[in-house]
Amino acid sequence: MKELIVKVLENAPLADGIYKLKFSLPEKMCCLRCGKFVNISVGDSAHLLRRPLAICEYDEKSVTVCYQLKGSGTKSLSKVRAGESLSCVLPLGNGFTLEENEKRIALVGGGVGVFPMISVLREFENSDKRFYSYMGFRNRGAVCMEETFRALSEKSEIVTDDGSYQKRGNAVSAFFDDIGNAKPDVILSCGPAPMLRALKAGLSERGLKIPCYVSLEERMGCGIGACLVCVCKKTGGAANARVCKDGPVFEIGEVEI
Amino acid sequence: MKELIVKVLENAPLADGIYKLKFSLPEKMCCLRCGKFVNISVGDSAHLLRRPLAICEYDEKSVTVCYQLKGSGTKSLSKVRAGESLSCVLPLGNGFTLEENEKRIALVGGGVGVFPMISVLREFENSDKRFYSYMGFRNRGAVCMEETFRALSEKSEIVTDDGSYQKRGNAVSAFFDDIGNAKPDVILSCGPAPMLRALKAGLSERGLKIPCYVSLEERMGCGIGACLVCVCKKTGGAANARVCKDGPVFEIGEVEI
Amino acid sequence: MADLKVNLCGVEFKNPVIAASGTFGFGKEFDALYDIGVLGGISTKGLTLEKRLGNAVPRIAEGRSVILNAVGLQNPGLDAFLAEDLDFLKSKNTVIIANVAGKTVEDYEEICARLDGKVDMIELNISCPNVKCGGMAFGIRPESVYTVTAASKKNLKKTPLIVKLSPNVESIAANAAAAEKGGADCVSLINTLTGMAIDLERRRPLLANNTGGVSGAGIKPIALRMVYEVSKAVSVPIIGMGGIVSAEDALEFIVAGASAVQVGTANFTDTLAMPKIIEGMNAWLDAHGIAGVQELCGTLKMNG
Amino acid sequence: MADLKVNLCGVEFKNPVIAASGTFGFGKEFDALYDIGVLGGISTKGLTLEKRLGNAVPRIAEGRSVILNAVGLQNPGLDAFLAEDLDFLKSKNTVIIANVAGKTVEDYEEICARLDGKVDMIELNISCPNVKCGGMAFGIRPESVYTVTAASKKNLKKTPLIVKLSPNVESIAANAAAAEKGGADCVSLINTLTGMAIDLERRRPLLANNTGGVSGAGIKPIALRMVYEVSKAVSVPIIGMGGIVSAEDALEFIVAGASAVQVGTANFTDTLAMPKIIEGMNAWLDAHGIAGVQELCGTLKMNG
Ligand SMILES: Cc1cc2nc3c(=O)[nH]c(=O)nc-3n(C[C@H](O)[C@H](O)[C@H](O)COP(=O)(O)OP(=O)(O)OC[C@H]3O[C@@H](n4cnc5c(N)ncnc54)[C@H](O)[C@@H]3O)c2cc1C
Ligand SMILES: Cc1cc2nc3c(=O)[nH]c(=O)nc-3n(C[C@H](O)[C@H](O)[C@H](O)COP(=O)(O)OP(=O)(O)OC[C@H]3O[C@@H](n4cnc5c(N)ncnc54)[C@H](O)[C@@H]3O)c2cc1C
Ligand SMILES: Cc1cc2nc3c(=O)[nH]c(=O)nc-3n(C[C@H](O)[C@H](O)[C@H](O)COP(=O)(O)O)c2cc1C
Ligand SMILES: Cc1cc2nc3c(=O)[nH]c(=O)nc-3n(C[C@H](O)[C@H](O)[C@H](O)COP(=O)(O)O)c2cc1C
Ligand code: FES
Ligand code: FES
Repeated sequence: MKELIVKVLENAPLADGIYKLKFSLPEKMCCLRCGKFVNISVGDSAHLLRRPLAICEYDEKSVTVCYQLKGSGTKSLSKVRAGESLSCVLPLGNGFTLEENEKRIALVGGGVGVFPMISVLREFENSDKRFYSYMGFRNRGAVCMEETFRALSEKSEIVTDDGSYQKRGNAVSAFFDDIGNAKPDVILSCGPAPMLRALKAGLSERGLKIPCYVSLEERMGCGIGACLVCVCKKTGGAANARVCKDGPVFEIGEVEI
Repeated sequence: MKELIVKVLENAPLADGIYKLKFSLPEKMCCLRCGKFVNISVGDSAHLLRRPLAICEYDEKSVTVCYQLKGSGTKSLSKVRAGESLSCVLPLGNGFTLEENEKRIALVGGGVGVFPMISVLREFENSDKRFYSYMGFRNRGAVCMEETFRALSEKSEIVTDDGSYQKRGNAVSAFFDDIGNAKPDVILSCGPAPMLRALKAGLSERGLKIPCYVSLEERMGCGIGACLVCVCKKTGGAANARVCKDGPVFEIGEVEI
Repeated sequence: MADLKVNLCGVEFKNPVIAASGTFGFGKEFDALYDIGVLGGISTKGLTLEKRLGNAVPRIAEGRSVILNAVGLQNPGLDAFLAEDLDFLKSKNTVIIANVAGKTVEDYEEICARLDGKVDMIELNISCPNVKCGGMAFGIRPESVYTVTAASKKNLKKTPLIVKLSPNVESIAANAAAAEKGGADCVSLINTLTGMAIDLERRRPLLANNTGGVSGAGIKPIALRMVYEVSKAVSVPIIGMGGIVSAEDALEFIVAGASAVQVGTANFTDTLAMPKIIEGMNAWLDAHGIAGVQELCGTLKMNG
Repeated sequence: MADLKVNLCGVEFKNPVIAASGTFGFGKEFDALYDIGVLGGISTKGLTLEKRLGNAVPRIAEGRSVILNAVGLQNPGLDAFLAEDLDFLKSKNTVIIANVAGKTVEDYEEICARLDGKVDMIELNISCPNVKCGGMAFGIRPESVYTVTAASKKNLKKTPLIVKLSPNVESIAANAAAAEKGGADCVSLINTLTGMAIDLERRRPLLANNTGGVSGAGIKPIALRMVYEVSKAVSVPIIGMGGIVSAEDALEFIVAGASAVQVGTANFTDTLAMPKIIEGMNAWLDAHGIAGVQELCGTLKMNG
């Protein structure tokens, strides 16, 4: 984990309100892994806080993140041009891990939660893992990375909240509808809290004991575990866990969502 | 006078610690004149104040200003790249005017004060005015626009504080040494307050009554005459004048420098 | 088009956006950039009985997303204002608020008496931190806020009184309550926070006056908290200000309890700040299907 | 290489740069980025007798060049700190300052008694605005500042006492004097200003705690003025903080009267902020031919 000055290679729209940012690494970086994230400056000194963004794709010399334009920071980030530099602390968080015996993997992603799912597919591209991907988007305009999901998944379903593209619905219902076919050994998921809550409820309603890991979002300060700004409650509420340091990936039963 | 979003055409070093910024005007601009100035944003939202910079050169479609890197604002301005936009209020201030019968003009410029002097030379390029230019710089590295001064002046002298280029000395002494030759009908000057004080003292010591106009610098807020931040004292101290609105050009006897 | 009209103490504003005292002069200069008649109102440069030359320069310094000013109430004096500046403002279709300051309670009494009925509202500046001998002292403790308010109100038969509160206090809510008790028809807040900028090379303050008033976007969270706090302490209407740059900022102040807002420093950064804020408020209200801006006033719900 | 050493109440600091409480935890995390032994000192996360889970999330919001936080003193409690965190800090060659907070005077007494002799200095947080039932109340009036300082000092036979002052007061100089009278060996200022950030769409405060502490570059001018003001009111040494980002910022606080500085929010923006500040101070002092940083302390000259 290091703070680096990175150079922007690409920073362009990918879908409605979604930008793809690719930046080069000034030096070889160890421990880059799927499900980890970066904490990046937004190119405007009035924003004191970095924005946490999931590693979507990476190689020796570069990292790609995809971000939705929401507030003033991501708006400012979208104006940064190729060739400019940003300050980035990476890689952060624990990331997703897959056991040797976990061969059939269900990926359930919603909204910006689809991007860390891409990083999992990339990492196990030539492995013996078989992925069943269920990705939910707001509408047709927001859909992105569809080809990558299809290319790297045994089976890939895209759903939209308003039904303007392929099936109407959300990623969790699409997953449960197809669970008989997917028969996953493990479930990896990322998306807004309501979606993760639906996944948790769905599993317990069906009495399913499949190991399930979720990547959470919380507002951050330091991003490296020191300031206790980004906590979530551990199940039972007797202790807190830091999303940035103890997470962002948690076993679904471990934390209150 | 208008607030415009202008596009940066050029923004590159001109001399040691001096940048030349040329920007395009989105529409035809009336009343651009030598000695006026622009109030321009610096491309970083943490700087709430615009920077006042003298119009150095202008045409129908563009304006050029030259600025010294001093504090954080000009530093931020120097990082703005061609193609980016800035917000600019222009043209501001009264500017220099020359009477019909003022044929021989002495230009006395010091430091960044040389840039408005260029605007005078440009404006009267093909006129019957004859210019005697005396320009002072910190050192050889800071010297710029020498060719323009030589090309557009009857006579042009460059002096440096440390003598590292041409004559050692300052613009005011160079001017007074040559006043017998220049025999100016009017003197136009811009530079740091100490230099303008020396000019005023020099004129009164020699009992000279030559009309002399100086362009002052003061820290500004609105830049358009409303907030009374940028005042200087009128001679006698009974009233204030606004450098941005009543100036920046004043008859040398009119204000306390 | 949403309804932006707001009525403060019987005075009708076409919209809640008012130019903050000291950043807009008496309107002439900005009128060269846009018709200032579009504004809800204008609070004039702080007026004193006698003409004042104000502090030495430099009178302004910059921080990160804030500025400091120490103009020192330079103004033409009440008579010159009445003779030379008021008519221009009257020719514009906008609410005229005379911001006034004094060194003694008697000053405030006299200036109010002489302005009564000549302007739409009077805003007492009891907190401008620049003037050594007056201003600041009144705005600190509730007792002196009460005294100067009551003395001023006594001389105001026709013109509603706004008391402008300083943030450099223990409890701005207690001061607001004291102003209300003293007869204030309205309170406006916040005036500037007191700060210092240092020239490290010369080891001297950058402002000739040493300290100055801090304003601008960086202090918005402090101003917003204070407007909310005051809205829970008084029932008179509130004019909120402090770092407002965008329509969203203005609407946040209204949600926190303000009926109208003032915009000051943002006019330096963007000369068209206020017209854009008015337009932006309209667009936001339409997009959210809200008919009138006053429906938002004080609708902030607390968490937990 | 200039001499950056500073001695506060007998405690030797290798340089005047200290990590501000609450932004640096107990040092482990930042030590993964650089050897925190380079720092002059570290002020721990605010410690309370019992373990605390702190406030609900969101605990942080952003303004322009400022942030708001409402962590609510989540900390492992005194015992866990002594058992699990102190040793790591001791393994690092840096001054250990335990920041402590309590709900009652008795809390402060007990926590000081139990920490006496175990850390290099103790910093009383009497102004952290998050905790509803304690903290904030002590830091408002001089009388309560005096009471809590005297009670704490009574139990400190070996460890020097720093009292950390709140800026949300009428006169921070009066509070500093009260702390000095109560036996404080040193004062540190400023803690956070109280502010609010609003989510306009939900019409609710962004922070779950509704209000939070404002910090970061935007509030530097206010902190700087307060350090200068306090330097004229007390003779005990001052630790200055509030918006320090660069070496120049730190040196400005020292010129204004601080003997040492703390850096908090800047660690979020730039994880290497403090090492850069230390380097920058060295370079500035060498460039200006100044042998030791303490020569600058309190050398600010007023204008006019
Ligand atoms: C571990 C992690 C990974 C993430 N990965 C992605 C990603 O790959 N793509 C993507 O589009 N978004 C991602 N997010 C969410 C992203 O961080 C926020 O959308 C972004 O910070 C919003 O910033 P803003 O400037 O648009 O919003 P503003 O409202 O201006 O932000 C104000 C503050 O709130 C924080 N904030 C606001 N919303 C969120 C949020 N949902 N989560 C965390 N912090 C927030 C900002 O970081 C900033 O500190 C991730 C969040 C976390 C915690
Ligand atoms: C009418 C006029 C014309 C000018 N023309 C030129 C020019 O052509 N080229 C050039 O290099 N400089 C010129 N200057 C000076 C230029 O405005 C300052 O050098 C510049 O504003 C410094 O900003 P900064 O960000 O570097 O300094 P900072 O210290 O970061 O500035 C802080 C604040 O002080 C103001 N400020 C600082 N120094 C000055 C100064 N000397 N005069 C006015 N404001 C100042 C800044 O504008 C800003 O508001 C002119 C000034 C005036 C008033
Ligand atoms: C240059 C300047 C001059 C000011 N003069 C006055 C004044 O004369 N009287 C007054 O009550 N407030 C004065 N103020 C304070 C503003 O009216 C306003 O209360 C404050 O700046 C906060 O609003 P803002 O952040 O939008 O600027 C002045 C502010 C500035 C920046
Ligand atoms: C996230 C966060 C947590 C903080 N926690 C504490 C605390 O526990 N105790 C305390 O006295 N101050 C606390 N503070 C205040 C800082 O120590 C410091 O006084 C303040 O932030 C101003 O300095 P800065 O602008 O450099 O951050 C905290 C600040 C932040 C940003
Ligand atoms: S953001 Fe600081 S601990 Fe997670
Ligand atoms: S800068 Fe506002 S009057 Fe000149």
